[in-house]
Amino acid sequence: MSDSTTHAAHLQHHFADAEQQRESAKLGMWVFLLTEILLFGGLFCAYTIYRAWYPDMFLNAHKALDVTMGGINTVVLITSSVTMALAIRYMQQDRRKQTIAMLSTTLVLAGVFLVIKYFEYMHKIHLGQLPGKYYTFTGIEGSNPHIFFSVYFLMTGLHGFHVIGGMGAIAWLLAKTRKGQFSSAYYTPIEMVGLYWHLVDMIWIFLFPLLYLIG
Amino acid sequence: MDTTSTMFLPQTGSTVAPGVDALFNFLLYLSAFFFLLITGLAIYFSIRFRRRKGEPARLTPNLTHNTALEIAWIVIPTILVGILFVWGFKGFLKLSVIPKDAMEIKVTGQKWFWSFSYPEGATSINELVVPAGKPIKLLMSSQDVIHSFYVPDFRIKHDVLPNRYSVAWFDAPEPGEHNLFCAEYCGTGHSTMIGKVKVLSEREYDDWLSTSVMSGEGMNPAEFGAKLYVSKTCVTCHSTDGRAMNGPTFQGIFGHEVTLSDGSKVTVDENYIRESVLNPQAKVVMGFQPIMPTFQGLLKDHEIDALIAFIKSLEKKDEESGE
Amino acid sequence: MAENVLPEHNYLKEPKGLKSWLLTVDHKRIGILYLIGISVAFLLGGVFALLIRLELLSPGATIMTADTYNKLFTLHGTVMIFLFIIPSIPAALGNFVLPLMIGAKDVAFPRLNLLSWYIYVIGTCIALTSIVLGGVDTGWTFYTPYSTQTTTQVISMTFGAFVLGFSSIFTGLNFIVTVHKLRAPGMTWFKMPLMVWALYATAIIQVLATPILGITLVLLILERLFAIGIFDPAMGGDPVLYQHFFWFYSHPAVYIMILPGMGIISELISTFSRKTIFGYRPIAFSSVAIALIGFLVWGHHMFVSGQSEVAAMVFSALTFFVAIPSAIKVFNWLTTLYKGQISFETPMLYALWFLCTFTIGGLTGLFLGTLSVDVHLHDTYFVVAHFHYVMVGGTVMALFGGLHYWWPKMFGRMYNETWGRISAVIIFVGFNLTFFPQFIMGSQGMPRRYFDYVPEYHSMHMASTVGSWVMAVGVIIMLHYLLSSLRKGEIAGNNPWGALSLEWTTTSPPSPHNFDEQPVITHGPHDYDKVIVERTIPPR
Amino acid sequence: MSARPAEHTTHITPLRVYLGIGATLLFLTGLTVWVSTIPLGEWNVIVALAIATVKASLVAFFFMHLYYDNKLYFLVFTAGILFLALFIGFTMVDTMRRDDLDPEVGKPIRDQAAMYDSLAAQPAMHGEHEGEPAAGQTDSSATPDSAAMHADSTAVPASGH
Repeated sequence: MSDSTTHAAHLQHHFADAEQQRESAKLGMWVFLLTEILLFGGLFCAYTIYRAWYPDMFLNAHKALDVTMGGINTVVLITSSVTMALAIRYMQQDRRKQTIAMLSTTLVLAGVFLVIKYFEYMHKIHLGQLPGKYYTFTGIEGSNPHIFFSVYFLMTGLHGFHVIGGMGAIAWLLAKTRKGQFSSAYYTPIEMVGLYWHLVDMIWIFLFPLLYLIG
Repeated sequence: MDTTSTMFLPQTGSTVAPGVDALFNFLLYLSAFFFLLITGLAIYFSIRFRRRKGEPARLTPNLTHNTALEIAWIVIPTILVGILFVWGFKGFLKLSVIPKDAMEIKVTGQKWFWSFSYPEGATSINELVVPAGKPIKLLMSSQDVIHSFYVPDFRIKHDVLPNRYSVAWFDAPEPGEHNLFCAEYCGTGHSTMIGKVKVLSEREYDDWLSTSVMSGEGMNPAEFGAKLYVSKTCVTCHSTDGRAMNGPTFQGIFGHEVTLSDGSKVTVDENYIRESVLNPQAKVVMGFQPIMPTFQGLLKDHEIDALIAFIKSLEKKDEESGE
Repeated sequence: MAENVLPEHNYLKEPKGLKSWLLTVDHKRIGILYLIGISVAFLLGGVFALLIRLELLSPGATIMTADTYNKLFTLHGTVMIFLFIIPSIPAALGNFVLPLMIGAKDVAFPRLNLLSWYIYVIGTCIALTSIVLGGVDTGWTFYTPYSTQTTTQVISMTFGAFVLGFSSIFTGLNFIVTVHKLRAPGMTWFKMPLMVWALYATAIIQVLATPILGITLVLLILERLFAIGIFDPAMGGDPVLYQHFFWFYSHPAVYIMILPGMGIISELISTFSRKTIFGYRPIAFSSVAIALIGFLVWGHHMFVSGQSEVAAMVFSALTFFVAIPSAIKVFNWLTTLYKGQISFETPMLYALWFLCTFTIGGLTGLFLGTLSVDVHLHDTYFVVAHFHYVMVGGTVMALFGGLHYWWPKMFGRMYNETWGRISAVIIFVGFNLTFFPQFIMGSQGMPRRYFDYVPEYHSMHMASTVGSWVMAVGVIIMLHYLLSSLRKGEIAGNNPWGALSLEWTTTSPPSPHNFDEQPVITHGPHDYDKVIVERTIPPR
Repeated sequence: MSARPAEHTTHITPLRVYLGIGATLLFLTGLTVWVSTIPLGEWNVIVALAIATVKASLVAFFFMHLYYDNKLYFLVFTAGILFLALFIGFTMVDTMRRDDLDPEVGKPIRDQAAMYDSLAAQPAMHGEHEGEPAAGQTDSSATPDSAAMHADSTAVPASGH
């Protein structure tokens, strides 16, 4: 098998070479992403079923969400995905400074996303547009509008937790990159976090139209 | 129609039961055949090809494929399960499609009893009374958690859901009595949530209807109350001998003070008993869970009076025994 | 003949100290840690089972109240399923043998493997907290709205199961990557032992199904805390939807339990009849087929729940479809015995028990997949008997067989063969005495989860309870001779069974790095038609 | 497109590909917002989901490198989506078809949870905002009491009688 890319410092003893280790990590990450898809999948299922049962209520309730804020957040997340992809690209070319810049931008954009989300949440809390028994708003026609807000908070909340987790991972990458622990020969962790971050983006790409645009 | 029970199946009490049994028995014989075939061959091979004492290890034949055999054991089971599926689905449709002319009885499940209300306005608890030879549609719902209406002799079962109706039907051709079980776990009293289905001849059913609203005529109120105590299922949770069950005992409480779960005290009098029957959650005795369902609509005024008289009578007995 | 001492370099001794065990990343040690965990869970769940059976010895309250009984059957179910049987074969035995069988030094992510054990321990502690706080009485299925209304400790138990799910996911993820990327040179997909195929198929289910359990339990907890209205009918939710969510995980979970057992049986039957596997590829592919089709049959748990008739029809049809690959496996095992050279050591006895009891479990599954018959049998003791014939008669028999088979590899010593056979026979008799009567009372109409019962069913319950005592005696004997073999057992040598898969080419117990040299694959794992390897201890 | 990259060279995506994909994603975001303002009935849902699927595919194929990488990863990814689709699809075979035989079993008995009874009982609270829910509302009179009240209403649904 290969020998040229063997990088002793990062090669664990049970792997034959760096290529095997990298491919294992990548497959492991994809399988992990698969479990993430199915974890969110339960909520997508709940969304679909209740939307089919109560189409009018969903239509009325989704108007309570702010398309502008949701749209800005979509732009922010997509941009952060681009910067994440670029961070990997620069590391492939051993351009560490640019990688640090791109990772920092990604981190900041993630922060912006959460801040906007925070304002949206506060507004909902203020109005009593809350999940389940905490729902006290009276301006939405149709059966059981609290279910829409349960679904909304569950989906965006779970997504928000993933954004926070991603921010932690990116901050960790930044620290390691600064210390010079990555190079074009070994940048697997950046690649893995990148995959995760793109998935978080991808889920939002579906949440935005489902919740904000078509209810 | 042979209605007697077999080793595996209880007696058949409904028109659909023999059809279900036929399929059950087909499955039984099929399973017995395959079980005997597989274990028989396993035992035969084990004896025939056993390694004898002291025999050295040897190479064994390279048998890895046998196209004919493999096709056979894929195709034959496939055909058999195909038959089972179609037969089972047809039977299922029979159980699910309710005859148009069926008489509708409303069934309500709640912790932990069944109540039935009949088209003529009569009601009954834990005893479903139906005329023989007439299709009966059950329109069922639950007051609390999921229950399941199960009459083994009829081979019918259906979950009873809160906030939704579910339906089942049966036609019992012969008069008789059958067990009714709750088959979906529903808590402490799950195994006591059992009742009877009484199948009466058309004439007996009409008689029952006219007298079903037990008037208590010719009985003194306490006697009538004692009957209601059993028939309206107070007995599942309240003892008359001083034991605490899911609810406090009826013995010796009348006229005495009890402590409520919020710490206040109340005297057990006519008003308190009436309130506890109609609005059980209002004043719960300390040490008990607020689990009693309301009997609003299930008990008539004079029936509550009779129950009160019955509880009073337990008080007297207690005093006489000189505790 | 074996040498008289254990090999100097072995994973049990090297490195030394408790800390080296608790921080180990060696898959063999993690396997042993899991083995300890599942043994404790098995004994705990077993005690619950004995108490349940004792209560049912006679009608009415025998030794406990209805509430205690309800908590006991719930705890028996949750402990046996989440703490014992799901991690049993994959995480305990699988962890130990999978890398050895494919000639790898370890699993792909050793630290993740250790993490998954710690998550298992943490999840177990959280779940057991609910016992300390007063127990749970919902049944292991946590059906809403009962689970949102009961005052018992639903949240700690479901949160524990949620955490345990991650342990299962990480094990599955690890196995998938290990099988794809870490096979020794020359170990092609079709040279893998069938046990590896079974573990691979199991891992696929673990990663595909478990996340849905996770989100289901989160929704259930939130339903209890905030009444979010997804599953609770009082808030506009749908309890039948909960059942879909729950069974989308929990039916495939049944295959998480049985598939690795089938893998063990393939190994045992081939080794002890010294025959190459008949239909290697059909068995391998049927494992994967069961794993995938098994996802599409969950609705057969809901035939009388109020789901639509057309859904019932679809699920019934697919249920029959999944019966075919199981049947193929049984016929292949049977044919493997033909013209073999069969010996009957303890592991093989368990394999034969499996053939008998799993066949009964599988055939009675046909009754339950048949729509009209299931309406009568659903939620009766017939179902209880059916799944115990699959779970105990299938998985646990396979686990016991596998445990005896790899015991000398794990610890380097043999257990007492005579006691092994005696206890195997006792367990088989006790098992059938416990559960066969349950088929009869079930089809006679005895509903499950009943604290009390009408007198018609008394004799069947009595037989069943006596059977549970017989089984307990068998298990106690087994525990005793297995534990005492750790110190006194005869030295086993590398290959006490004369088996051909790779794990038998290394020392017993293996060295910390499994193989001193990169293993070379010279023959398939079941090539008993080409190769004879002498046993390191003579057959009895 | 190479089905499998050479053993140890990693694919470096050109910068213009990343930027081009990014721009396309932003354009599609604008497009889907715009389309959602045009009433197309059922087609709104279909168009929105179609655009989202295109966007997600672009992310997966280019940002996540599925286009260049080992096909196995693509298989893993699609398996996730396939099984999710099966989960939702089979569940809907039940939830959408319950009233096939009996119309009365299809719908819940009460289509509003019990808590709305007490919400309706305090109409003064939000009454003036009815019909314009998203308008920047300033007063919130959701009292903690009312929330607690709902918590208690274990809500026994309407009786079958």
